[in-house]
Amino acid sequence: RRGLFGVAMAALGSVLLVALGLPLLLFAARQSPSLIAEKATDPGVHRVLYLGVYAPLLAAVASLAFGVPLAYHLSRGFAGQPLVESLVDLPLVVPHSVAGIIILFGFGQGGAFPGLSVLGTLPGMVLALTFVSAPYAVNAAREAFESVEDRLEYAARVHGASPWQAFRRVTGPLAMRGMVTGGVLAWARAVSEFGAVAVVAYSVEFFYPPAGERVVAQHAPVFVYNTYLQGGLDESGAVAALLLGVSAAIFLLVR
Amino acid sequence: RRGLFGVAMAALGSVLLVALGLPLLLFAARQSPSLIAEKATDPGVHRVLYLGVYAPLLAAVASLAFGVPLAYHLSRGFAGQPLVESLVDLPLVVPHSVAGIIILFGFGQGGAFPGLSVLGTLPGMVLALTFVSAPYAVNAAREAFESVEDRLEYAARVHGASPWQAFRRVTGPLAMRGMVTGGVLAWARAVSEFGAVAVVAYSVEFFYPPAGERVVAQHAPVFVYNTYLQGGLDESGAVAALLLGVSAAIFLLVR
Amino acid sequence: MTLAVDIEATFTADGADAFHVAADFEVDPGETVVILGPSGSGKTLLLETVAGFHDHEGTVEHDGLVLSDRPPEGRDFAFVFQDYALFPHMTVTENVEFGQRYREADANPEALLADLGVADLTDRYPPTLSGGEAQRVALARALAVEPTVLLLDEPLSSLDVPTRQSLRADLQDVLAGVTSIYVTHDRTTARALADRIVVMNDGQVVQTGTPEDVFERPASPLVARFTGSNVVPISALSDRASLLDGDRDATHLTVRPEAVELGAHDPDLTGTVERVTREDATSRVTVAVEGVPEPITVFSVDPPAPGTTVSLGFPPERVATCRA
Amino acid sequence: MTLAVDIEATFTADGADAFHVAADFEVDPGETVVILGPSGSGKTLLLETVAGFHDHEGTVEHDGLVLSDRPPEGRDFAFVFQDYALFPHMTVTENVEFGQRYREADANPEALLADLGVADLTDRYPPTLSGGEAQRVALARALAVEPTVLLLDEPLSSLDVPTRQSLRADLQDVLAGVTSIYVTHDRTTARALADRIVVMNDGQVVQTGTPEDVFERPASPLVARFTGSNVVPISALSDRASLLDGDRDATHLTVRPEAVELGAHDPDLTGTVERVTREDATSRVTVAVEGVPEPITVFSVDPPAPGTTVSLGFPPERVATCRA
Repeated sequence: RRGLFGVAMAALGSVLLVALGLPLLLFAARQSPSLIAEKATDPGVHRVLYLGVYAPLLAAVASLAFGVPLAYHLSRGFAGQPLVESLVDLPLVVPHSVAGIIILFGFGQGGAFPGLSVLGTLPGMVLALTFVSAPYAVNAAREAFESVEDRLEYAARVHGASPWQAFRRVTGPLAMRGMVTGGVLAWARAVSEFGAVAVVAYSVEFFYPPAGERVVAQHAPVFVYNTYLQGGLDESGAVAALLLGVSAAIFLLVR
Repeated sequence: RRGLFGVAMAALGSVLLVALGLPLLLFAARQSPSLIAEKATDPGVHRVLYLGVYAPLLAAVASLAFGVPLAYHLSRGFAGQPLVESLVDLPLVVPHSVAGIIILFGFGQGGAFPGLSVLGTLPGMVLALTFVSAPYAVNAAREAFESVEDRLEYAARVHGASPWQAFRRVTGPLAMRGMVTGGVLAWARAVSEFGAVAVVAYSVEFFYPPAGERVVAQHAPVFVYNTYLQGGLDESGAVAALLLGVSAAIFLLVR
Repeated sequence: MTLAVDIEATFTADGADAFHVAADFEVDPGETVVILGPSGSGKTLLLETVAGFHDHEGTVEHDGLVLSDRPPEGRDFAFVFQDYALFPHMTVTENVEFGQRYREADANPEALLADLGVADLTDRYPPTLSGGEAQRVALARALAVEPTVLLLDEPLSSLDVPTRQSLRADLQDVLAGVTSIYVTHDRTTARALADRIVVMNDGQVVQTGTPEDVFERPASPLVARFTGSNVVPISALSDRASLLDGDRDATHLTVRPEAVELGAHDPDLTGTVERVTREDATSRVTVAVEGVPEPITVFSVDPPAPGTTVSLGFPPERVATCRA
Repeated sequence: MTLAVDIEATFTADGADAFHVAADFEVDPGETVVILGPSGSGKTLLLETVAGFHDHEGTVEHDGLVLSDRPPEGRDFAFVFQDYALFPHMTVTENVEFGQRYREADANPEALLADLGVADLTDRYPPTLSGGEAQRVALARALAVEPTVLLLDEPLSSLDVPTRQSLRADLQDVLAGVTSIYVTHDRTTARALADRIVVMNDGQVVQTGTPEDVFERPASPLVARFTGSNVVPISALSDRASLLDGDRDATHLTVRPEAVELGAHDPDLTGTVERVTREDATSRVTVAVEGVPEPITVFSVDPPAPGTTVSLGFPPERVATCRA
């Protein structure tokens, strides 16, 4: 029933869908299965994929652990809230390579914690990933808390529950979906991060359980870039396809 | 009135605020004003900043032009919607360097438009930026459309307005704020993009009005990374501070 | 110029069963048809479907013209929403003039606002209006397009009691000359405004008739309960013959509370006063009677105390029968 | 065991002026105090402040114990919300048992549900309940903690008319033995449930008294209008002496519609019948009178036709006076 207007809107919208969908399709169509199979069995690639999922998971857990309490406060309002909101959202607009530079100035040599080594280390990498992904966890959790009506919390309190009990039995369970979504979003964002990691921790040494020892590898998006620079488009395409599979799997978790 | 529970939550949340705020503060504190002043007067840096604002603006305009119609349809619902939603959100989780590779496979040599040259060109850069930033425009506009009650559109229609007239006089004006926010978010996201541009268009040639001629420069985040690799942390910090100033200005536009 | 509605529509909400709405009725020129039903009976969905907001099967015809395939803007109706649905970014005057950009109508927006007692609001924005003011403006917006049929969806239900009574009185005047369909769950509003009443339940029409029909001769115990009549299973009556003439299959007898005689000399039933509630005009007395599942309601200016045993008489001419 | 409320609070919403609420009243043990006022009069904010949901000045005292500094869970109250506010992720039984985890109370949840006629809902989830069912469950949840004071915020206003009447009847029984504060804009509900009425307008208490006081002797034209009394400027009366004894500063006379004599032999006023609205028990007749801004309402079982000239008599013992 939308008539001409609807058709025009649909046509314009479709252009964007093509711009987003067509490259994905062509990318998938133009991969060489044998090259992907080769990369998929390469132990070096395994290490990269392991690190590319593991380090972002640490960042997501940190984002949730500290982001959920912050989100709860933001959803309920407090003095100075606009300032805190700005601080939380700022990493969303900081250019990714600049984020890396900021982390180095803040926590690197001469920074806040002299005992902490961030340049080229796993803690540095996780810090950089947390910096860029925490806003996603905070904002999703905050939206979830805001969608729980004040009245339900009032109802819990007036019938005897303390703030903690009201949170644990009412607000928390009702916002659980949103918190999980926030965690997965933060995870996905960290998996996709390239710039900040390329600056702070181009390659890192970490304990790799399958090998039972410490190994050196790069964050997956860095590895893809590196492969592109060294081996050309086709080889990096194969690695990119594997990484895209991992990202898509995490993405399906969100939905 | 939140008692112990509130204090505990606030304490946990503050950790995250410190993790986000402290590096920013230290970064700002540790910059050398003279170095920043030097960079601020460097014509090469001017070109970078011009490109770093201009190309993202093109990407944001494209995101809005095609994203708003799509957002309107998404807010009103249609068959096959979940598939389209997935496609729109997918760029959010595609690793940034992989996004660049995907653009090259899709629109580069052997891709969809043989006449289009994307590797190392401004159109390629804008395409890459649109790919990563369009979801922000679509999602913000969609939220804005969803916040306009169906009833208002019904009221416009039943009193004589066609779908287009109802959109122009009621839904559009009421969702205007959200559409603008979406455009600015897409802009900010494009300004911050590093990975996809580093792969598709490390440096590009473009027409630079102050010089009245075509010049070559890099996208600002790429330039920061390049400076870091070549000139070390201090020099890249000065450039990063300038770029952060631009990002922060765009960010203030959103709020 | 009659509006003939004969439609069916199915609605599915996330996670809920499909809800089916079907109705078949006519609205004569100048007539007000009230659709009366409980919350969730589908009456609002029915009205919105008539307006063209939802896809449906069947037909909506006005003056012999089939409107069912037309979009809302092609039907020449107007709509008053429960929650006003005024355009928040336009002034009151701009709201009222809205439809006149698109449809030819000579109605003077200022005169309409003046008739409805809100002439002084012209430059205000809807979010600053009280509920009663907003609904008067919404009514003016609808009347401004001079609709062939005016559709009203519970326009009084968001208002507090005095505001509701005052707007209801104005609606009686406005609707007197307008072909209209009015949706409500409030039987007093229905009786005040209806030329004909369509009673809905669970998406279906369960009775259609004049207010007199529906209130005095409800088609089922369900309609009787919803219109406030007393429902008595026939098995509870000792002397049945005097009250029941004809319908041998009838299972229930219905009688309006205002018709029941309290303290009748020759009682049809005897019971105990359960509760006395003071209302505007009189007191509502509920009487528990053995064998009658729901208490009998009667009105009394001088009500007996709770606990008193009272006799109840049913005037045969006010008694109707129905089947469950 | 008296509850003494004497509080002031200021509320600021985005972009709106600050709204100030102040009230001072007591609730005796077992008594039901109804706070009656139009939409936006601050009555809900007042009740929520008593419950401890908002910061405030002044004191809330129960049985000599100052509760004002305690959080909601430290006040031993219970609350019934307009929109039920049931926990959607818990079954009906879990909702009702909720408070008993935290507060000692012997009430049997199943017995409470049975008393309220919803014993069969125990394993259902709130989103699947009808409005009437949900509000009965919410009432059971509140009673389950055996509150010292039960607070109710317009619990009937989201329900359709028959459901509302049935729950109101049950509330009459429930509230009979419970100290409670009940907020409503509906004067019939107020009269049915109140031992005492606090009338609010614009954040302030404008009258406190028994239902008899408030309905028969409203303190101002505003209260009179809100409780449904007729308001007549004294200047409109020809013979003033017979009706006004005492108050020389009075500007208005008020009289209940049910007290006005239609067709009085020695009329106080004469007017024209404007409108006749059929209500449950009788008809509401509004009469326009020259010099009286608002039409006079009377009730009649056998109402005159609109347009008829009628005489109105005010029984002196039912007339009260007030100042604007």
